[in-house]
Order: sequence, then C-alpha cells, then structure tokens
Amino acid sequence: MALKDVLILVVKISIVIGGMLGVVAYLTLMERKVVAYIQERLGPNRVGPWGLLQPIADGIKLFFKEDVIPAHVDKLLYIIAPAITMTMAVMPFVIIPFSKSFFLSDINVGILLLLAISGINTYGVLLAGISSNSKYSMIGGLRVASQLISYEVALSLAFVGVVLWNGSMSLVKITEAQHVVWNIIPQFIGFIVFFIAALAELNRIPFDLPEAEAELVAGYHTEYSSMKFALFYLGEYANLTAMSAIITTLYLGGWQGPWLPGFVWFAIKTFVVLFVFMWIRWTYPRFRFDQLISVGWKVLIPLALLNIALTAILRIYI
Amino acid sequence: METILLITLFVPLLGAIINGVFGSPFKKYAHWVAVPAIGISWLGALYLLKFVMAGNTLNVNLWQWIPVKDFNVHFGLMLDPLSAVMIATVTTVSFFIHIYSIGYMHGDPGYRRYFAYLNLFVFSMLMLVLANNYVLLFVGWEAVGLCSYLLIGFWYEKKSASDAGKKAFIVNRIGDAGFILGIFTMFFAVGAVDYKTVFAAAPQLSAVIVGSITFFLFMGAIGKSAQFPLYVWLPDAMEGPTPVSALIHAATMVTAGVYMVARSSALYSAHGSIANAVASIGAFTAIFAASIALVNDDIKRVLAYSTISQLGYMFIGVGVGAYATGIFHLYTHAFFKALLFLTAGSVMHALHGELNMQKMGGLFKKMPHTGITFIIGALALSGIPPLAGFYSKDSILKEALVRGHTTIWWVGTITAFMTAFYMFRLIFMVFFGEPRDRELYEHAHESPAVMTIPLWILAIGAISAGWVGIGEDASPFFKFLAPSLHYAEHGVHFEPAAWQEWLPLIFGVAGILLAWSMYMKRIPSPVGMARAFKPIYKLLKGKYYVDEIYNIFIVKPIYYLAIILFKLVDRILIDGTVNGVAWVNRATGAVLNKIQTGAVKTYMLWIVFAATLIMWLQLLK
Amino acid sequence: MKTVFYINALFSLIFALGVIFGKNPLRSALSLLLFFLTIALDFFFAGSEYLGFVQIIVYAGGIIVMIAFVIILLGLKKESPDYDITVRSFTGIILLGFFALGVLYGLAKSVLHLIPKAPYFDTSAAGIGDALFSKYLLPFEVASILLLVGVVLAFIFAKKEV
Amino acid sequence: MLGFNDYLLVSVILFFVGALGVLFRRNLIYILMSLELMLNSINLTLIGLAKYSNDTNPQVLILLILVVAAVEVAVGLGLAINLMRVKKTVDVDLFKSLKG
Repeated sequence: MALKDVLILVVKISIVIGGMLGVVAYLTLMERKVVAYIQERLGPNRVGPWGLLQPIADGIKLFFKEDVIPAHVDKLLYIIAPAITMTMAVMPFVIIPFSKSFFLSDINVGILLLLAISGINTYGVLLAGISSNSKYSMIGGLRVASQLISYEVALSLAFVGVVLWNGSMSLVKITEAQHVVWNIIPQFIGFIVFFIAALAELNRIPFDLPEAEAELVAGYHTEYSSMKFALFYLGEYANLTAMSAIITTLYLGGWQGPWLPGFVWFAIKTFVVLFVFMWIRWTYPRFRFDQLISVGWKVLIPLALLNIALTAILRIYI
Repeated sequence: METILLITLFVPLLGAIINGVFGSPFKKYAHWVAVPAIGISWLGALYLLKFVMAGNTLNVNLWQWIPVKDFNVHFGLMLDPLSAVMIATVTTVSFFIHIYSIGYMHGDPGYRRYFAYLNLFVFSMLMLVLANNYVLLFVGWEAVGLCSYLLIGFWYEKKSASDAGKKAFIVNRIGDAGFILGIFTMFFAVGAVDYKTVFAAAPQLSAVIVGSITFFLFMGAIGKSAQFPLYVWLPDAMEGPTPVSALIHAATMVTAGVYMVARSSALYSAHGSIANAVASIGAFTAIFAASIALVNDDIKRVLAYSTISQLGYMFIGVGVGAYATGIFHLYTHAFFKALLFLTAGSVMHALHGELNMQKMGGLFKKMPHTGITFIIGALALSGIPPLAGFYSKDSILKEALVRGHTTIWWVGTITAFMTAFYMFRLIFMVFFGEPRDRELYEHAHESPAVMTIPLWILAIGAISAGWVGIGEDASPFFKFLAPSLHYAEHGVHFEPAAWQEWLPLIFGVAGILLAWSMYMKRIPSPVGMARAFKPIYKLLKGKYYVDEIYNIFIVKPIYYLAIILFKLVDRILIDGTVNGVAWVNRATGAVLNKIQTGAVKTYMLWIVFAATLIMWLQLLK
Repeated sequence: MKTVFYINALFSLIFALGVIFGKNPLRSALSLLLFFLTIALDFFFAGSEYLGFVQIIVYAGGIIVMIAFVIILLGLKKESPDYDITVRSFTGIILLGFFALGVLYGLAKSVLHLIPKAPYFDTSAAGIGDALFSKYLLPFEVASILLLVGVVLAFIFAKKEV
Repeated sequence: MLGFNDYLLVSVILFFVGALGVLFRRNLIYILMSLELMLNSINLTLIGLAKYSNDTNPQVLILLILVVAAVEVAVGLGLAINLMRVKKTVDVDLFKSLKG
C-alpha cells in the first residue's frame, strides 16, 4: 500500500469519526429540543443562540468532573466497559456507504460485520453492569444482555430478508440494488421487524428497561461518573446514529435520490429516522420485562421468518 | 372407453375408501355412498358390455407394476367378451344385493364397515376379472379372499363367525399356494405371465409343463370355488350376513375358479388329462354336496351345499371342454342363487335369525313375495323350463354326453334329481304345511319393499337369464363368448338319444314330486325313510364326517408336531441360545462396569489414551 | 505473514492460558472471548472473512454471553484455586504429551505435506452455501436437528421442576 | 513461508492447553470453556487445511463444529444450572452418581 493511499484512508477515517462525533454531540441537543417541542416548552436556550453551544458546555462540564472509581468495583472491567461501548458504536461506520464513492471500506460480508459488532456491543453494558458490583447495575446489565441477545435474533433474521432480496451481503451492493425501488416496499414486514428490534437494541423507549430510572436508578451506569459516563452517553447516541444509518442503507435506498448529491440524501434520510426514534421515545410507555421478551420471541421472530419465506417466494416468482 | 373402464373398476374402491376412511361422522348414511358407487359401476359395466357386443375389445397397460429384469408385470386391464359378461353379471347381482342390504343390515352397528367391505369386494372381483395377466388376477384373487374373510367374520364378537372367517382364509390359502406355484411354473416355462403371451406359447409347451401349470392353477380354483377336498369352508361361511352369502358365496367370488379355468382355456385345452380331472372332481363334488343337502336342516347350509354342487356342474362344463356352457351356468346361477340366498335372508329376517327348518312351516301366507320368489328360484335351480337353470344345466349335461363322458352325465343327472328334491323339501318345510313353532310363526312378517323389490328383479333375472342360451350350438350367448375361448378338437362325438336329452328334466320333476309326497303327504314319511336307511342317513347327517377326518388326519398331527417343535426346538434350542447370549453379555458387563467410575475425567483419559495409541500406530506403520 | 501469524498465535496462547488458569470465572470468560477473536483473526488471515464473522457472531454474540450469564446466575465469584492435582491428571498430562509428540513427529516427517490441492479456493458465503446445501445437505440437516434437540434439552434442564 | 505445518503446530498447542484445562479444573464452567478451546483449535486446523488444500469442505466442517459448540454450551450450561440447584456445587469430581 502506497503512502498516499494510507494518507487518504487516514483522512477519510478522520472525517468520518470527527463528523460522527459532532453529529452525536449535537444529537443530544436535538433530542432535548424535540422533547421540549413535544412537551410544548423551549428546551435549552441559554448557552449560545438557540442553545447551540449547549453540547460543548456539557462536554466541558463532564470533562472536568472528578472521575470517581468506587472501591468495590472490578477495576479492569469497570474501565474497559465504556470503551467497548464507544468503540463498537463507531465501528459500523467503517462499512456504511455515505455516498456513491465515499465509504471507508466495502467488504463482501458487510452485514455479518454489523451483526458481529452488535454481538460485541453487548459486552459493554454487560461488563459495566457486572463490574460495578451494585444491585441496580447488575440487574440492568443482565436485563440488557438478555434483551440484546433476544432481539439480535430478530435483527439477524430481518437482515436475511434483505440479503435474500438483494442477493448480496455487501452494503454498497445492497444500496445500488435499490435504485429502482427501496427495500422498504418489498421488505415491509422485514422493515417493521427491524425497526422494532432496533429500538430494543438501542435500549430506547418503549424498550428502555435496562436503564429504567424509576426502578433501577440509571441501570448499568449507575456507578459511572465523569468522562466514563459521558462515553456511555455518547455511545448510546452513536449507536442511535449508526442504527439510523443502517436503516437508511438497508431499507431507504441509502444515498440514492434525485437532484441532490448522494451525501445530502443520506443525511436527510438518516435524520428523518433519528427524528422518528425520538418521536417514539416521547410517545409510548415502557414495556414490562416479560412483555419485552415475549414480544421478541413470539411476535418478531415468527414475523421475521414469515418475511424470509415470503421473500424467498417472491424471489423465485418475480 | 378406457375412462369408462377405469370408472367401472375404481368407483367401488373409491366408495370403499370414502366409507372406510372418512365415513365415521355419517355412518347411518353409508349406503348413500356405497349404492351409487356400485350403481355407477353397474351402468359402466352394461355400457362396456354393449361396447364389446359391437365387436370391440380393449387391452390397456396402465403402468408398469413390477419391473424386475426379465420379469415384467403391467397393471394391465383386458376387456373381451368373457370379462364383459363377468363384469356385467357381477355388478348386476352386486347392485341388487347392495340395495337389499340397506334393509337387511338396517340398524347394525357395523353398517358403515359392512358397506365399505362390500364395495371393496366388488372392486376386487372386478380387478380379478379384468386383469390381463395372472399376477394381477392373483391380486384380485387374494383381495376377494381377504374380503370374504372380513365379511364372513363380520360379526366377529361371535366366536363361530370369527372361526368361520379364519377357516375360509386358511383353506383358501392352501389353494392359493398352488396358484402361486402355477404362476411360478408359468413364468419358468414361458417367461411371461400375461394372457396373450402365455396362450400363444401354450401349444408349443410340453405336456408335463402344461399339465403342471394347469394342475397348480386348478388347485387354486379348488380352494376358491369350494371343490371337493377344500370345500369345507363354504358351509361354515354362512356365519356371515346373508346378503354376503348371496354375493360372495353364491354369485360371484366362488365362481372365480370357474372363470379362471375358462380364461385359461388355451392351457386346459392343450392337455386333456387335467381337464378330465377337473370334470371328474366337478362331478364328484356335485353329487357329494347334493347328497349332504338332502338331509340338512339349516336353511342357509342347504343353499350352501347346493352352491357347492352347482359349482361342481360348472366345473363339469369347463372340464369337458365346453367352456362357454360353464360360464353360461355361472351366469344363470348367479341370478337364481343370489335370489335364493336373499329370500332365505328375508325368511331369517322375519324369524329373527332362526335358521332351523324344523321350526318353520306355513310361512307362505305370511310372506307371499318371499315365497313366490323363492319358488321361482328353486324352479330355476331344479332345471324346470323355461327358467334359467334348465338351459344352462341341460346344456352342460348334453355337452358332457356329446364329448363321451357318459359316467359324468349319469352323475349329473342323478344330482339333478337330488337338487330338485332338496330344494322342494326346503320349500315344503318352510313355506307350506303346519307351522311347527307357533311363536315364531306369529311374529313372522313380510320384509320391507327395499328388500322385496330386489327379490322381484332378481326373480325376473332367474326366469329370463337363460333365454340368451336358447338354440343349438349357435345360440347368441355362445357365439358372443367364442372369441375369448379356445376349444380342443374332441375326437369322440356321441349323438345323445332322445331319452337322454329328456332324462334330466324328468328326474328333476320326479324329485319335486317325491319331495311333495314325502313332506306334504307323508308317503313315505321322512322319519320312516330315515329309519329304513339309518346308516346312510347318519352318514349324510354327519356330512360324511369330512371335518372330523380332517381334524384327525391333518389338524391333530400338525398340532402335535407344533407342540413338539415348541417344547424341543423353541424352548430348548432357540430360547437357550438367546438366554445364553444374554447371560454372556451380563457376565461381561459385570466385569466391564468396573471401568465405569462415573468420573468424567477418567473417561476423557481413556479417550486421549486411545487417540494417542491410534496416532502412534499410524505413524510407526 | 508468518510473523503476524505467530504473533497472533502467541496472543491466542496467552488468552487460552488465561482461561484455564484464571481465578475469576468472569475474567476467564472474557479471556476466552479474546481467544475467540484471535482465532477469528486467523480466519481472516486465511482469507475466509465469512467464517471469521460467523465465528465472532456465534462465539462472542452467543456462547460467551451465555457463559457469562450462567456465571452471574450461579454467583460464581473469585474462588480459591480448584485445581485437580491427582495421579489421574498427571497421567493425562503424560498421555497428552505423547499425543503432542506424535503430532510433532508427524510434522518432522512431513507426512502431512501430501495434501492434494484443488485449483481454486472458494471462501465466499455463496461457495460455502453451495457445498452446505448440496454435498453436505445431510450433515446440515443433522446439525439442524442437533440444534433443535439442544434447544429442547436446555429448556428442560433449566426448568424449575425437573 | 506460512504453511499448513504452522497451523498444525499452533492448534496442537492450543488443543493441549484446552485438554489441560479439562484435566486440571474441577469447576464445570471451566471445563466447558476448556472444551471450547479444544474445539477452536480444531477449527484452526481446519482453516489451515482449507487454505492449503484450496478446499471448501473444511469450511463446511467448521460451520458444523460451530453448531456442535453452540449446542454443547447450551446443554452444558443447562446442566450446570440444574446441578447447582440440586447439588449446590459445580465441582465435577463430586458428580459420581453414574458409577457402574
């Protein structure tokens, strides 16, 4: 590999990660604003015009707080847990095609990479929960682990539908295959399953049991503070962004669209999905834990299997 | 036309499947499936008969059934004059018996099962008749055997019924073993089993081969058609419901043997001695069974022995080489014997299942329809013109005489006398005279219309069925059948004298008169006759003690042999070996289970040890 | 290439030892996770991306999570060493030593060099899928039945009343 | 040059380590994990074989081994939970009820 290629790659990676972190930081603001408007208030508006400097202020605050490591924790695991979360949140962007030519890598089993990442992602919260050595964290960690495992199955089965329909596991090829009709139409059942499973994967309402404030204080990150807490917090939003980007790529045609450049289309679609996630958060009540598991196993997985069967039939006869 | 053939053949099977498999929710209405099924089959058969009468034949191989190197059997059907006559007869008689059964079996808990079996039986019989090769014929052959077993043992709660079913099955099996040997010999000699090839090859075969084929095939016929040594199952088979007796043991199934011999006419004509044996056995059976019927008191058994005797006539016909006359008698007999059985069933129905003639009497006034139709049937059976039996029986005897079998003719003529006598003995005992059992008499009643109408229709058949055979050698029936049959040239041509032509009829009338004088006028009184000929009477009453003889000479020795085998070979030799093996295993196990410590890791050590050993052995080889 | 492979192998070995000599079951499980990742790396080196990712998904996403779950559920904490130091274990070591010696002896004799080479190496999901659904259909179906049996058994074992 | 022998060497060593774990640990969970080590060392051999014989078949075998490993863990852990419930321990040396 020539030095030039390496440099180009490094620049690309910096752009992606930097951009992603910026987006994530401002997502926190967006979420608060959306909440505020849904609840008919103004939201943050003190720091900067329309509160635009709020995320920076929050960052500075968290950065300068004292980093407390409680005495009863398993130190090693306690420290690596937020790191795993953050890293794995950024990883999907390695293969997501932002526009026709701008992507870091195109591997031919991209969807499997996504699944592998979401598999490892589990450890962040699980380890945080266990290493904290506190009952709220422990219950939160266990809950999140079983939730993620259950919904990962539905998620992978929804992936299978897309792979069957487009005949490839590479995200670039999948995007290109949608130039006539977006996957959301032939894969509608798959999309619904994927969307619900994604909500659960992201621990968002109505599936936010791991961090249900009312019962578990803050779930698995009860014992975390300062930058480590910030990492979890940002990781969550990074995951949210990544999932929106994945939904955009798999079901909404990725960067494809008329007139505007691909990158803009990609951003618009991603933000629409993000908005829907936030909208849902402030609309629905929380599930009970047994309800959550039974929805996963008894509704989503059968639906996803049905989707696979239908897709296969469609593939044969169309 | 092929479609109609298939419909005719398979609709009864469909009916059987519907009733047998899916029928349980509406078992009271089983006849709504079964009767139309046979009805369709009947119409199909008549249409096919018309088709064949126009001079056509049909030979279709539906699919290859058993392809094994040289041995190649098709599921093939053949429609020619012979099979057309057979299917027409079978379906006609079956159809009316089905209708009759609606009334007779009404309210029976096994109503649905009964109709399923009946349909299955008709299907089997049609397959037997329509087959174009011996293997498929054998399938039908076995299937009718199965159905007869099922239907004889229909009331299986009754021990005698289930025993009779088993007896029929086992006795038939003896004959069937012969039939299988016949097929094997045929395949060994000709290399094929379909009619066309076999018949074409028949003239070139040596006398021994043809003789053994025909002999073995005739063994099957003896079993199925209840001829002399193997007839014992048929009288016992009267344990089944009476319509079954009419259908299976009078009109259709037992005639399978006659049909088979006629169908194999090319083989039987090719070698005379076996054909003579057929005729002799037929004649012997005819007089033998008729003599038993003379003294029997069971209304259905008299008819059963009469069936055996009539089958004897048919074998005389096919045995002397006059195949068409045999088939002719088969066809007329189907009508009047079915009629007789059904009327007997009607009598039983009226008397709540009573079978003993000594308790009946004077029933004519109570049941006029049954009585008249019974008398029509009896007249037909006795060979009184112009009823059906006269023409067929007469022509059999004449053919026997023409071909020089004078002894057989005498035997047949005497049998005709006996036939008339026992039939009218039955009529006078059952329908006339004083009622012997008042209580039964009081409760007797005429059967419902659903039973009497089939009786009348069959009675018309019994009267008129023989008319197609009127005329010297060139009667329509014989001309029609001629293409299916192969006749041997017979050297002897004996011109019967006038008295010989009329003697059977005279004997028949004499038999009726004797019965009238004995059982109505008591001159000479039956009791006196019995006393006068006591030894003969006892012999006949005991049915020549054939069952007892079989019991002593066949059943008992086999039974004791089985006991010896059981005690010696099974108990000591086989059980000993098996137990010994078990003992060795247990002893080895007792030693080996010391190795089983229950500790997983020890097991793993053994695995590692074995793997290492194997690897090193491989490496150092 | 060889250096990279052996460095990775060294990590594999370290993590494997970490598994079997660990005191804290949870740490051991994580060590096992890292071991699996190194094996997945080996798969990537060999060019089989598909198997590498499947390895991560199945082991990291499923098996280790289950093990960690059970560890938490059973409340297994750091414990005093539970090594089984007996004659049996040492016999095992000796036997295993012979086993390893056998393999190394085989390597020395290079008996395993004689593997026939196919013309073209297919590592794609499609290629494996083709083999799986044609030549290996029966093993595939057996594996599916095995999975079903495993599900049923695990369910029965984990039920409150046995 | 990296050859099949290197793969074989590494996987033999890893197999050895896994077997050591099975032999020397008493805790059922540890034994299960050691078994996974052994299975993965086999996977390593197979991928080496696949690479150096240019063959698809070992890869299929790896998939089947994955299935076996998953089932083994599921059943083994179910057993562990059950044994803990019944016998209050996961020390395999204490489970000897199946003695012949």
